[in-house]
Amino acid sequence: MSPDKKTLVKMYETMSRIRLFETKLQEFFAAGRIPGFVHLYIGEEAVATGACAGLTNADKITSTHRGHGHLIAKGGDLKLMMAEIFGRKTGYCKGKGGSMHIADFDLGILGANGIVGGGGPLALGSALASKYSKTNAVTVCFFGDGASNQGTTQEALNMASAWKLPLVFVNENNGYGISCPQCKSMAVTDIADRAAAYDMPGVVVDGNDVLAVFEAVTEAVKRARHGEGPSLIECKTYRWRGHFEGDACTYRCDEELKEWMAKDPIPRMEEKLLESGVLKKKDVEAIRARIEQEVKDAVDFAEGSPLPSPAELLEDVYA
Amino acid sequence: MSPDKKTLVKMYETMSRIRLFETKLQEFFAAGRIPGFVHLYIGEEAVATGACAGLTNADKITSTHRGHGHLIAKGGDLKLMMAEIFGRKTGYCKGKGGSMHIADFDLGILGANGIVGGGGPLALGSALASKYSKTNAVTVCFFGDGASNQGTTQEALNMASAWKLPLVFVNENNGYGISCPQCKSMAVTDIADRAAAYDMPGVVVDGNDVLAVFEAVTEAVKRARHGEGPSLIECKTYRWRGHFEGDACTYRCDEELKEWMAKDPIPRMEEKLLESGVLKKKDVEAIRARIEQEVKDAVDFAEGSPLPSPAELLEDVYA
Amino acid sequence: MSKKTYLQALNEALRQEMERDDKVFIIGEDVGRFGGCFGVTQGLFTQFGEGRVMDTPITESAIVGTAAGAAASGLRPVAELMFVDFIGVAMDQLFNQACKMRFMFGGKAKVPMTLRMPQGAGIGAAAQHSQSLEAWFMHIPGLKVVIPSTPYDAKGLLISAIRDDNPVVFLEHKLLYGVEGEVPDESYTIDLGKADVKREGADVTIVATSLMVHTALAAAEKLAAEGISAEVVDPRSLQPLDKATILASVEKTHALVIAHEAVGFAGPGAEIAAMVAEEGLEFLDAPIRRVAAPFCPVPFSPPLEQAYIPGVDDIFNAVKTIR
Amino acid sequence: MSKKTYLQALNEALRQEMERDDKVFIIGEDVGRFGGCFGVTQGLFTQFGEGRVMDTPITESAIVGTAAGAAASGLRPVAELMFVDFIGVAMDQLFNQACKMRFMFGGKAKVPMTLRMPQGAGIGAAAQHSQSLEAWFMHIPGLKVVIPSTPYDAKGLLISAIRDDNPVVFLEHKLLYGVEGEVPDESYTIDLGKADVKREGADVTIVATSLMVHTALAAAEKLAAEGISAEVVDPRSLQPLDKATILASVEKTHALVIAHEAVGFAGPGAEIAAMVAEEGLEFLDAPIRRVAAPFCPVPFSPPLEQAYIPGVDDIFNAVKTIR
Ligand SMILES: Cc1ncc(C[n+]2csc(CCOP(=O)(O)OP(=O)(O)O)c2C)c(N)n1
Ligand SMILES: Cc1ncc(C[n+]2csc(CCOP(=O)(O)OP(=O)(O)O)c2C)c(N)n1
Ligand SMILES: [Mg+2]
Ligand SMILES: [Mg+2]
Repeated sequence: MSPDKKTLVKMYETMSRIRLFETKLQEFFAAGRIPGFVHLYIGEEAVATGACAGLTNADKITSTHRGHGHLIAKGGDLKLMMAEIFGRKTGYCKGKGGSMHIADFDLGILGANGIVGGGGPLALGSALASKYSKTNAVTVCFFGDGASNQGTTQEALNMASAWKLPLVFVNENNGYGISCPQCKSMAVTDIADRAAAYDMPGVVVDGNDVLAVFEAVTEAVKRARHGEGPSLIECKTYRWRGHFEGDACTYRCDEELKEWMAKDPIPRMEEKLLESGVLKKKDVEAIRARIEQEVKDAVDFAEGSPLPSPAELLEDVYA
Repeated sequence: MSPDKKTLVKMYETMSRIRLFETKLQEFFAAGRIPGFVHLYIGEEAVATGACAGLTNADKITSTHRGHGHLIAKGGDLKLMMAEIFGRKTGYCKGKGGSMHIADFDLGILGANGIVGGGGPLALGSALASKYSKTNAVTVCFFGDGASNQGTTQEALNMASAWKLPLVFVNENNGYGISCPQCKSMAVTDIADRAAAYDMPGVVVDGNDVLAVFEAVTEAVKRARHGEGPSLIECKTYRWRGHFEGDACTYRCDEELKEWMAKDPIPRMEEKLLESGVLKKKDVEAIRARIEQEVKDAVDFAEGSPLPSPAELLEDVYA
Repeated sequence: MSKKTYLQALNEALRQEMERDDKVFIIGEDVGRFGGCFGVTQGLFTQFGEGRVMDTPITESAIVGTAAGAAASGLRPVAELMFVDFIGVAMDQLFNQACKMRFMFGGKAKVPMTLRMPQGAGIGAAAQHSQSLEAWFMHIPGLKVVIPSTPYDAKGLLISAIRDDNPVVFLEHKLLYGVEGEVPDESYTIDLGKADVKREGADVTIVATSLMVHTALAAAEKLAAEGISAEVVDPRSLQPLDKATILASVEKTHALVIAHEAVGFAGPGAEIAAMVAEEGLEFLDAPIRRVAAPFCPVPFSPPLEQAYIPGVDDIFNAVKTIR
Repeated sequence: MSKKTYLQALNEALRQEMERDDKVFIIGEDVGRFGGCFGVTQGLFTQFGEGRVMDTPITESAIVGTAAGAAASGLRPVAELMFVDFIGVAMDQLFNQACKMRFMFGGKAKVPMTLRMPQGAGIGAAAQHSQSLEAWFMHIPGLKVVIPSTPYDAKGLLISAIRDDNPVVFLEHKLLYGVEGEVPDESYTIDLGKADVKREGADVTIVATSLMVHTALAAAEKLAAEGISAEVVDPRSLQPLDKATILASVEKTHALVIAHEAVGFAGPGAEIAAMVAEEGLEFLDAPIRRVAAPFCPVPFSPPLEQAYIPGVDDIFNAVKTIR
């Protein structure tokens, strides 16, 4: 299925939104204004964007420690995200969660996750609930190359397939789990090959090509929605920044990074849109300006928001 | 590699020893003389026997809840086993472990295990130790069809392959994890197909043909010993008894059992040995009589042994 | 009202809740046609079908995670682990996911899941199938911990657990499954966090849980024969813990013995003792005593296992050191 | 002797033990060239090579199980989990395998493995990267639990842990990595199970662990200014627990405050309080007080996190309620 113009433009916007949002985080982190860990998604925007572009709000995602891209792609509110990352009371989680624990159940975002592989079992539950309640919704479970070796992930792949759950596993293979290159953490080259171990379709796509991701995931979502069970889509990509901000990245070489930066998914998409006439140069500039404003508004919102007060500590522990 | 005569006879004896030992347990359990759970291996003898026949005492195994067969095949002492299963002080574990927790480190038996999938990670450690100390020993990890869905097992498969450890995974696919048939616990038909997910060889063999098991495992052990990494051998077999003694087995049908009983590995081997002239009828009878005596001696030893005393409870907690 | 076993009471609670609320479903290993390893879910598969009584692969992380994810998505799963001992492979999904979701997300999630797990020694199942791990669960913010000792409590507490909007760990004792008691046929709830005084007494308070409630009651009989009047308090849930009832009892009796089957060190009794030493120290006229399993894994051989499980005499003797 | 940070002391302990005994090796995620998430294994990869400093996939069950299996096979692994919070996916391999093997096998196995894990809040890492879980580990027979508070203790205790023939959980605190102290250059051991009186005092005993030792010492200063003399006892290991030193201190001061960062309910302090209520009740002239984190997950936002971690005033005020 190839996307219509509106979807194409939306995808371009989404990728830009992720990029600009995170570029701002990068600045703020360097300035010491963000507490805790920040794991940036810069360079990988096409994955989340392509994977979520065909989903509705009724569809669900489970995210990871590197979750900003997923959240934005699924429609997350920049203001609420920024406020949360700044630890403000007005943030998505009232400041209790931070970057690694943002959720928005209304948008089908079941939460980022600080535990590598933690999302797989939860995605089973979400997909089961859709099947149980016959809602037709599909759950997309994002996980990394590193996460694919975790037992929980593998259990999730197995049970999803044994139960034919409406689930799509989107593997973001950025080549590393922190400092550990894929070739050291597993013997296989393509994580998609693991799909066969559970008798589900496994596909490798260029994770820096948002259209390729969109197509593969849309196909898998269709299967899932029709009761044909889960699929595994491996998206080969790369993270430009360190594992977390502050990581000196001594474990990889500049050439590798440069190669991948040349494959930046955003200009790639931009060119396509300009060439095909879907967008004009001035549209692109307008989009960028609009998103920059959104990000600025988000920062203003966050900075203008109060911090939570200690009295709130014991709230939200029990329902 | 095809086994020499001595090995052929030894395998026949080993299978018979397992069968007669467990048939005795079955009786004793029915008579209420064995405490706790007993998981019998009757019908599956060819797997442990074929897998262990080519191993030395320096090689290691990790076993499962259904461990008697593995232990006997690896040379376990019937007296010490029987005494342990009877809860006697003279047993392998001084009565502290029972059927599910027998070990004999001198024979390379790293322990039965009450946790499904528990043995995989331990087998990694054992195999790593051999590699680390350059001892040339190989570790064989037994696990069931049910266990293959457990995260720990899948982590072990992955790490063994990523690290090229001297490890052989022997899957005992008896079609069920308690009441759950394989087709409900996984979408694949052959567990051996999971090997590809970790880039290791995967082989399916007739688990009721001791020679087929021997051959496949011996080949895999050779690879492992030569530093070529792990393999996965799936042995299709069947348990004749319930999951544990006392299980009414309502989840499967008599025909299935009958079909498999017709494939009893022991007479199959016996016929081959008689036909090829390796054994004569009277040898077979002598072997049987000898093993019956061994089992009887084991029972006498167990029954004649004292129970442990409460004062021993706090011993063996710390080294 | 009629005589039912603890197991029947649990089964009836599950059935009635499933009849009442079609969001309630059961998930676990061999819980379907097989009826559960100990038979607690017997008959439910036939009545409700595989859509609501779901056999899983052997994959405890996935079981707990599926329950958590489904609960957060609006259902009311009742998951079973065959033995509490298996929680070690699934603990993350419980403590880091199910129990923290609500807080981490700033109150946005609700995770109404129940996780049933049999505990305890006594059937020769050895070190990996006999433990009592309630102390671990008590230490997890966001979780409730229920531990019934009688058929009546079992039914009412399980119904409350299922209706609770939080993750609840529900700890059954294998040796109690066959114990009989009067149980109403109709549905009823028992508030989580309300202790029950199982026997009134004046001279010493025995706080006991699960199987040990019965052992404590037997010890109380024996003590009565010697003129010592023991009050037996069963907290029934350990989180929330009914401090008021325990403190009131100690205020009356001035002495406290705590009995549980978990090992003593850093066990559930430690919290109860500490709480009283903080909030009721002035009530005590004697040292607190804990009666618990010795600090070792659960042994297999019957005489060892019998020595391992705290007995009537252990409680009796503990009381006698202070009364 | 020279000034070293807690982190450097740990690193030196590892290096010296690896130099001394070639059966000692390191295994964990990113412990190799990367040097460990917090840098504790920095430089060891270069010195000892990948044969002895092993980067694993993200697979904590396999890490702990590999350590257990290798230890049972004669080696002395030092495994690292990046954060103690990750133990939930690997608990089975620790408590059911590594810690029970020896007992279940009737004394035949020896499992000399060390499992290092950073604990604690304070770096904005939120609910799944900030916990203090020592209470769980204390409740596992067969396991030793070490929790150093100073660079000196860190080095000596880690060397002892590595040489110990049992599984040892070694709990570091992230906020202590940068703390400096005098540390001998040569190798030395500190007996596991020996508490250290970090400050002598006469009026109240404060038993504190890990980061809270420093907080307690600061509180003791503040108390001294008000004429209250506090003794600060650091157990250093929680299993074995040096009951004698704690009881002797309480006998002298007649009052006990326990401070730790783990949540209070069923936390490590519960055991210490219970032990004193059992064995030293007559020494007490006031209720025991526990100072601990509130019963909630660790929050992210700095003001919440600061409120979460027990502070000098919390200890000071707790003492003031009884002195
Ligand atoms: C259970 C667990 N183990 C380890 C970690 C520490 N950790 C956080 S992210 C990460 C790497 C994850 O790699 P991958 O899945 O490839 O995702 P990426 O960071 O590359 O996006 C690790 C090891 C964790 N958070 N949880
Ligand atoms: C972690 C864990 N989950 C569940 C069990 C209960 N259990 C014991 S054996 C068994 C079935 C195992 O099936 P399989 O691996 O196929 O081995 P088999 O019994 O068929 O030999 C189950 C579910 C357990 N012991 N450990
Ligand atoms: Mg990665
Ligand atoms: Mg099986």
